Amino acid sequence: MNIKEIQDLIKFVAKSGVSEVEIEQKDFKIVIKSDDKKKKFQEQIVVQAAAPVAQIAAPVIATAPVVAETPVATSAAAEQEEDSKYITVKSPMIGTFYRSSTPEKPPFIVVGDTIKLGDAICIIEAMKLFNEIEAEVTGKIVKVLVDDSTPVQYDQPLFLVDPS
Amino acid sequence: MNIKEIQDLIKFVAKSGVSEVEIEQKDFKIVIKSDDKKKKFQEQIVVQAAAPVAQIAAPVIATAPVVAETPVATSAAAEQEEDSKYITVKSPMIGTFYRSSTPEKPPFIVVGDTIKLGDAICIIEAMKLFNEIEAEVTGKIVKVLVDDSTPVQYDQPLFLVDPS
Amino acid sequence: MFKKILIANRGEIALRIIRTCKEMGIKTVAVYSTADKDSLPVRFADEAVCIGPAQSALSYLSIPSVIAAAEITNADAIHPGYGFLSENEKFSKVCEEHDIKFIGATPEQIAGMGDKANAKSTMLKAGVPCIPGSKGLLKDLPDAIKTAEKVKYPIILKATAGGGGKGMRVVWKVEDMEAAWDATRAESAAAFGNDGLYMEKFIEEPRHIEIQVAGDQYGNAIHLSERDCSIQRRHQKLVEETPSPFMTDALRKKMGAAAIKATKAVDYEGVGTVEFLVDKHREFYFMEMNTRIQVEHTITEEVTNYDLIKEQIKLAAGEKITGGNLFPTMHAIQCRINAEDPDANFRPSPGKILTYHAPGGHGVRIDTHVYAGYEISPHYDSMISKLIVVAQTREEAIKKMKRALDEYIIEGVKTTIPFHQKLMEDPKFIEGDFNTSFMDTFEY
Amino acid sequence: MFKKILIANRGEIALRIIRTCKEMGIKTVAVYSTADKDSLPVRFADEAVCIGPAQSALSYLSIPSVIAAAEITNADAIHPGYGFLSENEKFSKVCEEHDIKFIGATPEQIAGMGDKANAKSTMLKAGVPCIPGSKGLLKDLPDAIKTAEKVKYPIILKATAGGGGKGMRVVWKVEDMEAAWDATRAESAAAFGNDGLYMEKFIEEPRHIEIQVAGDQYGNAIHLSERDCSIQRRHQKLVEETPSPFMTDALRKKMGAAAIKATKAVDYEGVGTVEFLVDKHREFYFMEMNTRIQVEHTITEEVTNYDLIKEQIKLAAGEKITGGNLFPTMHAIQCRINAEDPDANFRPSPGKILTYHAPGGHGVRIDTHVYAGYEISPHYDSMISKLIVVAQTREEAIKKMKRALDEYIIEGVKTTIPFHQKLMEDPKFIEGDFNTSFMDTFEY
Repeated sequence: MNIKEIQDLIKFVAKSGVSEVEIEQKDFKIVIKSDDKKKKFQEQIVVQAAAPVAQIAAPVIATAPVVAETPVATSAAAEQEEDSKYITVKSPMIGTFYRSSTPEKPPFIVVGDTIKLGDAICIIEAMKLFNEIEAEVTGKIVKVLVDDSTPVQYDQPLFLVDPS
Repeated sequence: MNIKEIQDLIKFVAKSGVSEVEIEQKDFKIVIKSDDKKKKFQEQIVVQAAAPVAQIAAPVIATAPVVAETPVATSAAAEQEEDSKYITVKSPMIGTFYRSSTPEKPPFIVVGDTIKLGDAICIIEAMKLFNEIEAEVTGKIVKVLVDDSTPVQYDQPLFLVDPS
Repeated sequence: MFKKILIANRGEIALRIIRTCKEMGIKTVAVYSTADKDSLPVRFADEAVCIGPAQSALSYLSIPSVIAAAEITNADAIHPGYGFLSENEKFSKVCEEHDIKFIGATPEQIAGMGDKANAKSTMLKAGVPCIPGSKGLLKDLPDAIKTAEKVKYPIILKATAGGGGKGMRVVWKVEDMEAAWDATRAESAAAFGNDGLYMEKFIEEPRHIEIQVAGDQYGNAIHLSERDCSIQRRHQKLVEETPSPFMTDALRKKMGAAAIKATKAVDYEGVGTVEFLVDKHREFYFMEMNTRIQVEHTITEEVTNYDLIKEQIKLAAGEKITGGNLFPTMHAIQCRINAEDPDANFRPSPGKILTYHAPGGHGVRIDTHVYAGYEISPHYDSMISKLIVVAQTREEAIKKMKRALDEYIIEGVKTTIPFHQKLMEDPKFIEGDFNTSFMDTFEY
Repeated sequence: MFKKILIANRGEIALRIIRTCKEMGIKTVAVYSTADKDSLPVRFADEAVCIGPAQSALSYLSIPSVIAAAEITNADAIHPGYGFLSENEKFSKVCEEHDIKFIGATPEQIAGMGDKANAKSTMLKAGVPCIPGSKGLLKDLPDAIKTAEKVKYPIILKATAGGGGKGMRVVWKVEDMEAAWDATRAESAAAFGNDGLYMEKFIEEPRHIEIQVAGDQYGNAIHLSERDCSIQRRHQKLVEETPSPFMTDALRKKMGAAAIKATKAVDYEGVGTVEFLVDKHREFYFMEMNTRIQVEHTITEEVTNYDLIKEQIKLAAGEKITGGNLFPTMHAIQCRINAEDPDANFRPSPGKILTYHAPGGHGVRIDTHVYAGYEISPHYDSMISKLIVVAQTREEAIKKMKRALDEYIIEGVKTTIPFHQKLMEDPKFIEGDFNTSFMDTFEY
């Protein structure tokens, strides 16, 4: 296999939706694992969207959100009620959430850190563009609601901050 | 014109919906006026049914009656509320309402009369059958809600009776 | 053409007829029982008259009330829809006497087709194949063997007093006849106290396939091809489609010709349906003729592009048939959506509809009288909607039906939507491999 | 075939695309702004991803957001619907770069057709008639007279700086040219401070008639006949129909051939529309080509029985066109139902829909994303539903449309239903006697 063929194979596996491919030839072996983050996100969404219409008891064509939030966001929302003194920092864009600027570097912020306006708090990548997200509040990080390298939707809660 | 032709013509005029036809020939003249009662009933109904959908402000596909009652019945219903001590005698069938057994005879009952169970109170004609309607309440006639020789629907209010 | 048609019916078919009348510029009168006063036909008709209480016998089935309503509104024709008075010989006659055009069969045609024995002899005379069998009771075993030879095996022996699947036995060859004869007689005597037996041809894997016909007042008749209504539960049709997945061009030609013979044999006027049973060898047998519009006329409309109610009214008004037979160019399926609980043996589920959202888009048609807030009355049948799809192929039609069923949201009452969703996934159904006993084994 | 299509749109067209994908067995991803989170596309798609706030620029028009959504959901194709990014050259290019199939035109095709001058010269080269006129500004009166001779009278003189109906003058014969020239120049100089004039052929009683086309990746192209979209208000189409009441077989043949030339001239892939102006002499002139699905594709579907979204997806996936041109066998009309108040100069009327009841029955189709309880957002266009009818003749279709409009009940917001009801009663409309200036004089 030349490099082009390998690239094509990787692309193919990535699109295929399978989680792992292992090929062993006489003097060549390749293992391709598909991107975990993508799979996870998909599963999350599929679970929500697959709830059959017929099982929904309340009038469904109403104003209640029907798909909207990810489980992460939902549980965050629940906790948020308990912790209503905290501020939720939401994602300003859709993309992939990174806690540090490169995998080798430490996260921008961890629980317990104090942030102030303008501090870099994470990176969201869309179309190969790495967008540094800055804090718009001041306070102490209480919780990080999204795992590193996870896709996030617009408006999805990322951090809980204690402004007091 | 022979008698058959005249009959056919009368039938035709009755069906046509016009109110009057006058034909004059050399030694023959005929005037046919269409049945007033029918026309009146039709107009009543048409007025109700013709109210355009768009003009109805409240949610229309709801449980409120949309055509149902004739104007007579509606005003009767309104008065009925004022006079809630009275009983409304309703038509047990669809047909034409007559107050007397033949046009020459006086009405079965007039306002002020006292009726008791089983008294003949009116006749309703359907398919050439003259059905004598009997009182199912006892009391004094307060009001006659329908004109003589008028079509009535099932359940349409006919009389107001004071049972006290 | 008629000036004003009174619709002696309720529900979706009353609305269906009003729609066509509106498109034809004909005034309409809706008659209704007190239970239906908030219904759409009452709302959309030009006039509406209350004719009686909720019980059908005192309203929709009351001939004097319906006629009185026609008289006081000056209607010059009555459309009976299906059910109720649609195949009532007396009603057709009373309309005639009152000089009101009954949009349906004449009293003679209804009488001729309503009586089974009469209908069968008319059909045999006209050369329409009927299910062969013994003339009345069989005398003895030799009589049974002789009759079976004529009828041709397989045959079925049936107890004249039988019912509920008891007292009947299928016989496949003459060698088995004696044993079957003795066993069935003994069983019948024991079960019903009557050992009289008769014989019929046994129909193998029967399909219910009907042919839509139309006849005018001048002796012309055409057919509009078939509808397959084999998916039935307790003789109630659940799903209908056209063309039948079992149909061949040759069979359609033969059945169409037979249906036209049947139509002409009674000088039939209007639209009607000739119902046949078709066995696995594609032999077909006359069952009965329905002298009215059918619930499932819709799928024929979708594949021929003709409005059958319109054609029916035109024929009643004396118009001539000018065209020829019509053949399906597309594939249409109808699911009857009933207010029934498929999880509880299809128990009726009357009540108020709280949420209603209908599917839409290309090739999807809904015929219904219900809406959000509508109260489904326990007084009438449980069909609340007909969902019809049309597509270029059967495969596409099934996929479209699945998509449409997924979009269809009715809350407040149980409906048969989940049953239809399951049916559309069934491999046998998808293959078109089914007959009238399909529902005996279908696992919902 | 694609495994998963992301729909980069909202409203009825997003739902329309999801429906076809479901019928094709393709998974769908809906992207939505926060304003649309309760919408039907979000509900009925297999997956749904929020891509931004209500403002289109930050959601439906944000290329990075849409691409990011496709990447994290592993969609292998994007359907852009109409509007938004559907004719965005850059978006088509970015999709290509990200190895996501854009279900629409290539960047080159969009660029070629998006630039008017470029498109016109391509069309002229291909032999497609365009509106003749001067090449740029006219030098002087003799130049004007010479150009008019080539263009053929009537012509229209237009101020290069003009607008709003000012600085233009129709000239019917050469004798009137000098006076017109002087007057228009003077007027332009006075009104705009610029007396530059150019010339175009004057189109008498123009009709907007467009031809639906389809092209595959192998150079094949067909046309699917015309749609008449002459009933417009401020260049917004209100009603569309096919066939055009103005069409003749000969004209359809000529326009169809021209549309195919246009399609082949740019090696067009997918479905598209070639828009023409047709004058009262049935001369036609290329206006522009829309390289996407149109709002009014529905009526073509109804008269050809093809699902155009399905065909579009198949073409994008590399399938070949095998059939020939398609011609209407029925007559279809579409009314766009907008949340606008026709009594207040068609002012938008956003708000919550309180009651919703859709018409149904034979030949009636509804494409909508709204329902009872739906909040019509002020952020997007006001079209809330497309009501489509199909019948055997134009006369029947108009009557059916009237019937369907009468049944259509939307409460809580003002809609254009009453406008359409009035239009369907208009003698000129009923006669088919209308052109693009119809709405200038139509009295609602």
